[in-house]
Amino acid sequence: MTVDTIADSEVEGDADTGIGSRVLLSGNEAVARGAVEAGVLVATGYPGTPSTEILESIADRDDIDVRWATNEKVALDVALGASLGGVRALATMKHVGLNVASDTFMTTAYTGVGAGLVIVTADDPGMHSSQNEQDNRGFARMAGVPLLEPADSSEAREYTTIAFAISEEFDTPVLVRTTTRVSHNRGLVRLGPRIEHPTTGFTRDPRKYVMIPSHARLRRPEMLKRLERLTGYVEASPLTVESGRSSDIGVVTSGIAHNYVREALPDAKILKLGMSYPVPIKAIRAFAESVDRLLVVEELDPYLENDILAAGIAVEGKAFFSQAGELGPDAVRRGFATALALPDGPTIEPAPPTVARPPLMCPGCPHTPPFLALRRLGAVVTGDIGCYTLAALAPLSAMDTCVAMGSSIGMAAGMAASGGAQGPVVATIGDSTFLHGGIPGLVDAVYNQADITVLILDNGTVAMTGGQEHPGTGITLQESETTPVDLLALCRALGVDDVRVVDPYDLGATYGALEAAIASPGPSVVITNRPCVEAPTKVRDRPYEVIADACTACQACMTAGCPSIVWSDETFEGRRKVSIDPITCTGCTLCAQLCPPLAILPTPSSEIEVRTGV
Amino acid sequence: MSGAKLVQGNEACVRGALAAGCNFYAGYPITPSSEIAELMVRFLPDAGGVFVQMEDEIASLATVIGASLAGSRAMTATSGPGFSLMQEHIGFATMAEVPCVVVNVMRGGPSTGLPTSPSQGDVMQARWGTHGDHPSIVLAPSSVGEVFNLTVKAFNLAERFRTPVTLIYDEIIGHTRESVVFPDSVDVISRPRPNGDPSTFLPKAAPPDGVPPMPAFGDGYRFHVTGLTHDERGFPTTDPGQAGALITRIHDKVTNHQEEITEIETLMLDDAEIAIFAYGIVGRSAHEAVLRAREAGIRVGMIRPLTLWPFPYHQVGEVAAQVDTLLVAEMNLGQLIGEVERAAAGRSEIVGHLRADGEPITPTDLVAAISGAGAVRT
Amino acid sequence: MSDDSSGLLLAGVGGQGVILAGMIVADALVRAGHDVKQSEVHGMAQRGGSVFSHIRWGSSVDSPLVPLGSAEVLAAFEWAEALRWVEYVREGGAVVADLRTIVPPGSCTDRRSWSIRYPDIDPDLLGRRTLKTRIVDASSTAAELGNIRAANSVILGSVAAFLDIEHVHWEAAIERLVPAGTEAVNLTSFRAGCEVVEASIPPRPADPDGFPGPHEIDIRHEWCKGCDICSRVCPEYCLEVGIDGELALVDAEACTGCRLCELLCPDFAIAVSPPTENVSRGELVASAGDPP
Amino acid sequence: MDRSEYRIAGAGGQGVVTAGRILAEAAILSGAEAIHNQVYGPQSRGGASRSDVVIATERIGYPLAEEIDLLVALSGEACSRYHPELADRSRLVVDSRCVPTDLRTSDRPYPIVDTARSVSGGQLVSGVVALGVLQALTGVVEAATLCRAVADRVPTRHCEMNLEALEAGMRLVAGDER
Amino acid sequence: MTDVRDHLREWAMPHVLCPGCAHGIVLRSFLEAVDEQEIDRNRLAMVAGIGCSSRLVGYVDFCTLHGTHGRAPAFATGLKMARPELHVVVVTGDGDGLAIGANHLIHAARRNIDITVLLLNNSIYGMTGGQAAPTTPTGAVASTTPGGNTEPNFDACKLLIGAGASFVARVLAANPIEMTRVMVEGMTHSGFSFIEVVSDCPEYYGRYNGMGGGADMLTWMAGREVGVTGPLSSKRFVNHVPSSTAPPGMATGIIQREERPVFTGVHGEGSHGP
Repeated sequence: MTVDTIADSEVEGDADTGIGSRVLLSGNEAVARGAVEAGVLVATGYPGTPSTEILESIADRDDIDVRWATNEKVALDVALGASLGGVRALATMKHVGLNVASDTFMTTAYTGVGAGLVIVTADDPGMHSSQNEQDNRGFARMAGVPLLEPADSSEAREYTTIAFAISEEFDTPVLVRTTTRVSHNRGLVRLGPRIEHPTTGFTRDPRKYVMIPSHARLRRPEMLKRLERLTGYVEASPLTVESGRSSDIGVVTSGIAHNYVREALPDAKILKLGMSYPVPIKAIRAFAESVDRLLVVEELDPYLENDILAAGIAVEGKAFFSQAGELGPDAVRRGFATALALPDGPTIEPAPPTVARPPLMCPGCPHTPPFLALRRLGAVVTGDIGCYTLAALAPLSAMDTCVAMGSSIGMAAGMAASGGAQGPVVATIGDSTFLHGGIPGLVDAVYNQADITVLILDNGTVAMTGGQEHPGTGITLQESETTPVDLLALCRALGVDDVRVVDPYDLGATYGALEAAIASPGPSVVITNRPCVEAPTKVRDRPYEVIADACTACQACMTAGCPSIVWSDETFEGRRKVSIDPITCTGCTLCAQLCPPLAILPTPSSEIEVRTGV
Repeated sequence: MSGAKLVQGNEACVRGALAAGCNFYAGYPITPSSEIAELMVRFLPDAGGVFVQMEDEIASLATVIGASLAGSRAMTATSGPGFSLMQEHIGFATMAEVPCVVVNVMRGGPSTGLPTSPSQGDVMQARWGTHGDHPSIVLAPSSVGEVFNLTVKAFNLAERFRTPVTLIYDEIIGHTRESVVFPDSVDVISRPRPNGDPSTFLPKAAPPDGVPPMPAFGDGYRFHVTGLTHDERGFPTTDPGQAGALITRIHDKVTNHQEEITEIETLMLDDAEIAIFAYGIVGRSAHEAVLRAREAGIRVGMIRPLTLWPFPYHQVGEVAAQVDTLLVAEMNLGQLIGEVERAAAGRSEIVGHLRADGEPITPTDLVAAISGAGAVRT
Repeated sequence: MSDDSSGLLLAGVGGQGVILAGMIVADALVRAGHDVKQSEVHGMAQRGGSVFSHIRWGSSVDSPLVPLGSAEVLAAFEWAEALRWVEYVREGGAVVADLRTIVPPGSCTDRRSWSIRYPDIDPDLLGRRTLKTRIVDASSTAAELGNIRAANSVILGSVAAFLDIEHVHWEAAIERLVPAGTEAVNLTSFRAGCEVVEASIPPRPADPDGFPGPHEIDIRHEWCKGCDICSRVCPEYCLEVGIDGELALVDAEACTGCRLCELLCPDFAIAVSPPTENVSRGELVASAGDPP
Repeated sequence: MDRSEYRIAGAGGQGVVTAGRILAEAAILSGAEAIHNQVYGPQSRGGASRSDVVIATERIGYPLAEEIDLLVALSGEACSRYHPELADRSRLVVDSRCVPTDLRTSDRPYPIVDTARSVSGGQLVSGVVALGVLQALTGVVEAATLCRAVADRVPTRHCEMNLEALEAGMRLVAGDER
Repeated sequence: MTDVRDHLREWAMPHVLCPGCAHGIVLRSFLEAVDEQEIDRNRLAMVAGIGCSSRLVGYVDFCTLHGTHGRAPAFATGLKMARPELHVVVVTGDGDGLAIGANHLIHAARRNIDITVLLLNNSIYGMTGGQAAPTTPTGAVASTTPGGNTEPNFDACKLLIGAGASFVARVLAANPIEMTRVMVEGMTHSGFSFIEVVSDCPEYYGRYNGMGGGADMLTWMAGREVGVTGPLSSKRFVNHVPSSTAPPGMATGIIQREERPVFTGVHGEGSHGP
């Protein structure tokens, strides 16, 4: 969403630009807005929930180079290069994306920046859409990079602009950490003007930018000196805010946790750390002295708590507030109640039992048939990050591992080398994930002649995060055409002799291709080639229907786990027949292919056409 | 002559078939046999039978076999080109032991040859036309009246021995109208039927005479019929012992009953120095020729097999032992003459009078031949 | 908690448009002059999972999340989701629940009892607290008005009945945020929702009462040629052909008696027959346990 | 053995086959043995057609005509084809329209086809007219027996016309002899 | 529930067909159809020609005739005319029925004799070792078309409709239940009924054309029936699909059904043979 499109919801402010108006923005949109206002000229990143919308929300700006990078490390490299080239640059990623980028990230703290460089890490406490819930505040400490933690959309905009300023003032990259609740929260944001920061140009300085050991040894002390200056800054920073009057309890907190605390203890004294690395120990000590009892409320790790304790200040935290999972108003309230800082709240009648609703592969998802085939083939499947990870769940139950972006191929090679797999070893990886982190794995498989099959599930988009373009799609984030990576040619060029492309909607062909690829020695690649049915365009054909009279309730279709297929109230020999929800069915034909009595047919308007093969 | 009618040879065949209880006919038109089909469709329905004109001769005999398996007494008729096509199923009927009658009204060949001219060129094909080792029963009438009789006999032999029987005569006999007196009734022999428990029925288990009882489809016996070499259960086998036993039995059931099958006519052989061996239409010429030659004082006789196959080696051999010369007259370039030579085994001189030009061998021709043979003798 | 902050919860299933509805509510609240925070979940959870949108408003809102037992209104686009989120509704609050049932495939996996694990549509299940409940049939209403996809606007209309926001704000928000071209039908649907009458709750059909039980699978190994068709077609993965080509029954209990293996065995090597003794259905439902 | 052979030859459509059958059947009716033979195949379709009848008092050995006693030729083609085969003692009756140049004195032309036309309006009964001529010339069968054979053979509705044709044929000979 | 195996000549089993050959599935479905109609075994005659499909009749405890190559419809014609009360079913293959025996097949159809023909189409000559048949698709590999078949192939159902068959249907071996249903319809149809069963030959056709084993071919068959590339075909990427894996949709089900006078042969009045 852009400022332009929300302008008509303005409450006040400039009617044309929206400047000065307060608009509802998500945290991600607000970060982007902050970057825009800060005069960012290059913004890049790799899609990952909950960070994805940051770049998307400014992709239509023609005054900014907004682009998807192949992966987060590349994104940070691009942003760093831009920064060294003299323009303000933004790199965005989800928390685990920073793992990928960390190689560059750790060293940026040594090189420093040219123009302002801000890295956004969107953490996912509660793991709404992630494989772990690592607390990326630790990265700031490890790298020695300042860390800002906005608590809502308004702060997200503001802190981003501040981050650029800090970056340039201290010659350092700045890490802005959001969490899912900040990124995907909408709140009112007052828009400010964009301040242009024309390029300052690149200044040759090998001692600063060429990190050979001899240079790096010189930069390490520079970095430590900078940290000292930053510590001085944060102690006196307006980002460190004290509020509240009641001194019975004082709470140190940061980010979204602050809002929960404020709501739970409206009157308590709270020290909110807008910048949480370096930790302003002096300010905390002073605050501690002003209250009777000091508590720290933070999501995930006892990051502040340990620092405060290390400084010899008495503080309580993780004793009451869980280190696992997301905080929320109820969890925070319960924590304070446990800490006897609040009375027990009223008992809430618990929700009645209802059905579990785990996420599922979409109706018509072209990833489903290959996994049906893999299960039938008895393959040991090393999975990867993407929608297809859902194939691990019943009824497909066809994935055995999922660790990190691009891990599938290397893990498959290792699994094959172990000799411990009970069946053929197949790595499954999406098109974008393959380009992100899979290629080196495949190179390794070729190099070491791993006897594995790599199934590249090419659906032409980054589906999990909502359908972003990537280097294989031929379109950039800003919707210009570009050269798409030819996966088939790429795999061949990497040295895979046995590469085959198959239509995943043709279950028989898919099975056959996988079976043949598995049978061929050494590394082989099967590429499926149907687009995601949800994005970038919704793929819909005539829905299919179950001819109830012909249905024999064998449940063969149910093995695909398609959400559009459910049991009906009719039965056959005591078993439930099935029915198809015509609203969600995409007409992919998979269930019809699975149906032994061929009781699943296109809805009547197309029946004649297909049945007679005209 | 009381009750005599002018009847065509092909019609006599139809009347013989009906007298023999034929109730199924399938065929394909071909000169000079077509009248059989045309008359069958006129007479068969009234006799409670079924007629069908098939798409070709292959199908015709297949259909006949199918009907026979369903219990019908079934036949088909054709001429040389169609007979060639029927060889496939003559073999099948032989192997599967399905009674049926095939009439071949011979015309000149090979191939389409001489469609409306007589010939005796199919007699060896009638013996060996289908592939593999197999017996053959082939009857050859020489007059319209004999067509009737041998048609009856063909049905009876087919049923008696569960095998295809070929009735073979030439265009002249087929088309000639002759005064005939038909008998009021004929003896009809039916195929042996099983009477045991259907559940233990072995369709190809044969009694000592080599002819297994045969139920019809639908009779309550369920069995398998195949052209593959099979065992007593009727099921395919490649076991050499079982295969050999089957082929031998199918062969023996005919050859061991040759006296029941073989029929020959002899004329004036008692003092003959020369004997004419002839069959079919040539038998008529030979008969005439013998009479004429005898008038001229030549001691000549005739032996005429009505059963061409199994070949009457024994009877011909006896004649050969008795006469000096055997004059073999046939309307081909030498087919049965070889069998006569085998039968004679050197005991008499064998002289052929052979013709394959579409014209009949006349009595005049044979008288001349006899004279020539006699001249050689003197 | 801030006294002046109110909460509203929208809940549904991925793909139902919960997020868009949440944006409309938030937009309408902003137009009405409130500070608003709205929180939702993206990513994997949207793949057919439970999707929700918390909306809080007041003069100044801290937490974007609605605390338990504090929401003014819960608008559930799907019945099971109403039950899931009802604990967020305050005493005396309102529940707008659509009749729509989206049965997840996971509720159709108990092939021993053939019982669909899905709660009855019964307002009593919402609990003992005082609630204003309104059961709507938004899909039918929207379909009658011309576009079944405008069902969300019908629900928003029902929600509006419980909130003190002028309709002009609702309609402005709807006009701005719904897909271009659907403004009219969504506005009509919204208005219909404002006046929508309580939907009648359809009776729930009984589960199949005759349960055939685990079937007996007779494999005639001497006829089996190991062609693998049966193991490929078995929906329950009961059969496996080993590396030695020998067919094995690896999960007899899972057999539902569909007979596909029998029907598709070219070698007549498999026969599936009903069990001699039926297990009572009650036992099965009990043994099936709670949903995962 | 008393054996005689007759051949009626003509063009297709002149009724020569029927005529031959009638003659043979008449012979059987009179207690004799008889054989009838005809030409089949393409020749019978519009070309030269032919009926051979062998009549004998005893069983007939050789069934085909070897030495024709009487040939009735109803067309020029038939005449030119079968005339040369005749033995010296053979007699020829030929239709007046196609008398060969080398007609022997013993040979007789009769307007058989014209007679048939005058009786029936067409050629079809030519064969029966020829039968009348043959009977009148040879007496191989009694006239009355021949009439009965005609009546047995031809369709009832044409019986009268055929009998008339037969008689017309006989009259041709009678007239000639007068 | 009766066991269709009761109809088998158990001593003859297992049958000679290759692993994964769907002909056995077809036989099984047929036996289901027999049971459904409660046909007296003694009144059921199965007639076959030569080939893999034709071997099936050897294994069923009916009156069975394993005739000559292509001639089964003619044998069946004789049986049916001679004994109209018999249910006569012909089992033939694509080579048997559409090459050497096509003449008999079309004439039986034309006559509308009351028999049922099951033509098991596996697109190749199986018994003789994988030679091209009249049904081998253009481009497909067989032992006599090593470079791909250059001839067009028959559409058996169209051929039979053209020949006047009063009941024409096509079913897939992958679909035994539909197969049984259509077989019952065909057998109860008064007159000639023709049912093409799309079967498989994993040993030759599947192997030569890289289609995998029996299970793969059944899957492929089902996909071919629904016409995978019909729906969604306009969508992106589909151009990358090799044509061999994108078979055209294929008519299945009952394609032709009409009432016509049934041929019984030329009979005497009130007479039905022996």
